[in-house]
Amino acid sequence: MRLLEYVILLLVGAAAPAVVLSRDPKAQVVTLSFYGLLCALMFFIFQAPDVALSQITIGAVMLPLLILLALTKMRRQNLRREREGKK
Amino acid sequence: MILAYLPYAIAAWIFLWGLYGIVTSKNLVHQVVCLAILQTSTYVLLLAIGYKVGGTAPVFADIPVGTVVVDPLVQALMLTDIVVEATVMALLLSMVVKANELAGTVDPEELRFLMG
Amino acid sequence: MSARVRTIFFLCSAAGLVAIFIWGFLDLPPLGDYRGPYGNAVVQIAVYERHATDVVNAINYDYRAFDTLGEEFIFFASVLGVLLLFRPTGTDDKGDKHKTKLEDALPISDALRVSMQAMVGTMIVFGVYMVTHGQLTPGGGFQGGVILASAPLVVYLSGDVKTFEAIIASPLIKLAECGGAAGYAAIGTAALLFGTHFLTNIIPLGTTGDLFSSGAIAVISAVVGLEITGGFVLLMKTYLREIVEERLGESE
Amino acid sequence: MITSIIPLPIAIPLMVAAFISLAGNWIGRRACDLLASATAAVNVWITCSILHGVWSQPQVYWFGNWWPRAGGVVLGICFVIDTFAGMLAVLVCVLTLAGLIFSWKIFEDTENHFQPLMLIFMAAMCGFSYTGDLFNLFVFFELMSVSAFALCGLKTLEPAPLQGAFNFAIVNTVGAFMIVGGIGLLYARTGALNFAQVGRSLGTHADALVLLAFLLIAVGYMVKAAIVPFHFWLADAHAVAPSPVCVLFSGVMVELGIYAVARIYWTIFAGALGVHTHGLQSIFTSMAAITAVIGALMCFAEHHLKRLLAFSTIAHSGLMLAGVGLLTPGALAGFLIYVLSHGVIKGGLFLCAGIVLHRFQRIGEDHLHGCGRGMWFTAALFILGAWGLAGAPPFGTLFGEDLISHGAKGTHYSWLIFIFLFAEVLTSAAVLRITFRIFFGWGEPAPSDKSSRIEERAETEQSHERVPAVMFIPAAALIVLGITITAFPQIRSAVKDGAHQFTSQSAYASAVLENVQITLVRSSEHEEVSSSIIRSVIALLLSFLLALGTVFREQFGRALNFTRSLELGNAKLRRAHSGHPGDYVAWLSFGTAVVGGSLFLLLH
Repeated sequence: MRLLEYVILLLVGAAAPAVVLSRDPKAQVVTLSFYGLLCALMFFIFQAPDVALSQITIGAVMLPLLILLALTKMRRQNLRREREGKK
Repeated sequence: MILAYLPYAIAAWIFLWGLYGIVTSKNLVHQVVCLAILQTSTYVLLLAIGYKVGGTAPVFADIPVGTVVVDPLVQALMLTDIVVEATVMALLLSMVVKANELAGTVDPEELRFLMG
Repeated sequence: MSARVRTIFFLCSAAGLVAIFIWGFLDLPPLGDYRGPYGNAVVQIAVYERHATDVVNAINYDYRAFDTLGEEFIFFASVLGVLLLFRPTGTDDKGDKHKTKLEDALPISDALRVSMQAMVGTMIVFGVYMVTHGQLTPGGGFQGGVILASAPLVVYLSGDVKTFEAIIASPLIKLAECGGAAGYAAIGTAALLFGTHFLTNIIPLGTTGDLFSSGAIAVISAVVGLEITGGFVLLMKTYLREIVEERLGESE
Repeated sequence: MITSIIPLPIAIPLMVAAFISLAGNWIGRRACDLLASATAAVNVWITCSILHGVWSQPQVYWFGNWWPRAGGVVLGICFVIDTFAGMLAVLVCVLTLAGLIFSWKIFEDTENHFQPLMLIFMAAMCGFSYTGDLFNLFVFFELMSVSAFALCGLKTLEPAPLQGAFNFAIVNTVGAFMIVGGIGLLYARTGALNFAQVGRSLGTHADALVLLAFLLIAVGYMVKAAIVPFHFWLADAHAVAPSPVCVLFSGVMVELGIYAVARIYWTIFAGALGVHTHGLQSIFTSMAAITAVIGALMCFAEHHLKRLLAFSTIAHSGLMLAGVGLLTPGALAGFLIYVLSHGVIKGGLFLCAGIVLHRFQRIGEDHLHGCGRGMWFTAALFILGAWGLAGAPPFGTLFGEDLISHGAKGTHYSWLIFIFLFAEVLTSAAVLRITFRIFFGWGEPAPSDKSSRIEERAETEQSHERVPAVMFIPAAALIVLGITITAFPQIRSAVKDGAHQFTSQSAYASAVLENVQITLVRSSEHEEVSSSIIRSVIALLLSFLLALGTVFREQFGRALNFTRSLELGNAKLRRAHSGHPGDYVAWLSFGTAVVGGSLFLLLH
């Protein structure tokens, strides 16, 4: 049991730099979502089911979704700007 | 025994990586995500502080009162923290989107409207 | 500062921070050695005093309910902020084009559509379960609210745009958000009318383990669920609306 | 006083905010304005009655009726209201009321989101002043921050406000996470969140963990307080936020950051760090001095009206940090008096800047040269404001600064007095300079300046011929309040008594945990301000001379060339304020490392 705690801590510790270092926001959404799941798993292992549920809904789903929506929106803005620039 | 300090070291580690990400970021969206990473360091810290060896989750639906459980307070604090995170991120992202609409860039190097 | 100078500057400061952190953290109790009186006291008495089996929610919605009031308004203020930032500027034409474009946007297979629609039902049941069972099992207004709020999104993804539009255009969403937020503050104030302190649990506590137990905890969990559901749907609506407008602009 | 009114300053604005947000479109803009202003007015009244109730006896209010258990274990959250907290809450409500009334004539397109955010902001700041719980303080801090971020990015037609709001949000959120970390560390040690309980169980033993917790929490709140080098966000946020919002930012939000440091120190850490008073004093006063000097230099170098006022706030926040950092009751009393009078004066000045913006659609000193001829009343307000910033009679700032200087002399930090003089002369001269150029049209136009071209899209559609009364009256009322404060010596004596009780950790703890009545120590200090009056008159004279010298430097030739370099500022210093959030966070980590390093070196 204790081994599991250390393993998940190390995994979270290893995943954090991975998210930070994925410089492309689109790739980052994927790593962030994965990181969110890892965090939720960590909360489960450390006996915090309430927090884990919040983390799954927020950290692994809502936040990446919001980022995706924001990115889509920005891509469209840029496309439109380019087209207007050409006119 | 040094392993017992691992969670604190991980918390500091994540904190510094988050700061590093914010400082070196070339994209505001990336910066916001790094802020989210920075925040998870506080989760790790709080989680480790409230943990008890052999404790179970502080829900007495199936277990009798008096069983050894982990500290519920830090979990309540973390719940608040998660809500705060989600809301601040939503607000920051909308600022980024709006800035992109008006300035056409999300690179902080190019967003230089406020200087001196 | 140039990017390189900034990184070096930061790394030097970070070295200092590392030293300070190591120094300070060595005085922490080792993992698993929680001593403090708060947690030990509250797990002994919360079930007796509050008739709630989930002590985390007993803290969140009763002992420290005032914090959660603040937290709900942080969420409320943030949704207001997003609405403010994305408020329509100038004139924009909305109308029937809207719907067709939404439908064009998502060509997906029928099998996926049906399975997604089935998922919506499950999500709603699960969300409502969570909102109403916060005092008993893990979960509560916040977690349930987020799940409920993602149900309309699944409706949208399943291609049932009419239903989605009906949901997000409904004034009930705004009502749920504002009513939930104001309701929380009103529950607190109601206690004042009964001559006791703000946010005191004045509702009968019921039997431990029952659905209608632990008094105000269940009620607060429900209003929080309302607010969170409404707030997140509003957030998504705001984001999606602009995407649709962008798309319209593109086709013209 | 009936104790049940204590939660109302938080509950009522929150409920009204939710109502306006829901029904705003049905009841219309005017009704929303009236409702919001009426709520703020009601809040002024309630906070005044609370202040009246705690005048002689601090009140403790337990939410959810959760009184402390036997053995001093606290499960609930409490408000502990003393004269300090009570007065700050009144200031919050007065400034919000002024801001809301001022905003009647502007923001035609905000879809009624503006008023609810202002009300939430007000409720958050009231709760922040009143609370007696570590995590609750953080919750109100975040509530305050989130509504402030949203209000800051209100003008969404141009990119600068969004960048300012983004920088503000990033830096402050990093600070907030440091606070959570610090709270976690304290909780690990003491297993409590209540100020009194945490302070009592920390006892008198300070090890590295306590120091680290103090460092993280203090730095987190100092970010809000805009202490150098955590101050970068402030100028950006103020330059772009709407004027009525700036009133709250500068008038009270920044000061609440310093108040939180003081509160945390005196209720939690005073016992543990008490033996290291000298080390702490030198750290705090050096930060205060650096903040005051850099703020003043940058203030004089700015030509964007609101940015100029923002840097003046940074300079004065250094002065206020000195009041707290000298760690004596006398200086602490000076801090509060200074906050109260500075808050209304600075608020009034920001409203005046808003009036200028409303009239001319421009905010850069170089564009506005001579534009304001004939606006004598607004010019008079500017001059009075500068007068107040110099700490000259009859403004309340005189008494605040006198007490702080007195404390500095008593603790062998007399050199601080010259720093104060420097900061006051420069900030006051900067305000006088813009008055002379804009309203009198004296001298040459100001050198054109890149930062003054931050194109302020006006808060209204087109420029106006007249200043509406709802804009002028709040501005004038605030400045006049800065004078009226001095007419009530009771306020000053209450603050002095309150400061003695504020700094007594054991009295606070037994009041909260054992419900023991605190007996106020009547301080017998006599007011002896004549030396300060002389100094403040000198400061005022110097600032007039400096302002005149800057404006008329062409006529006087080479002797006044130094004013040009003062006015242009130090290029390196100005470039450091780069508007890049990465830079700001790098400075934040640098500052934390330096403050932390000196804490550990001096205290171990």
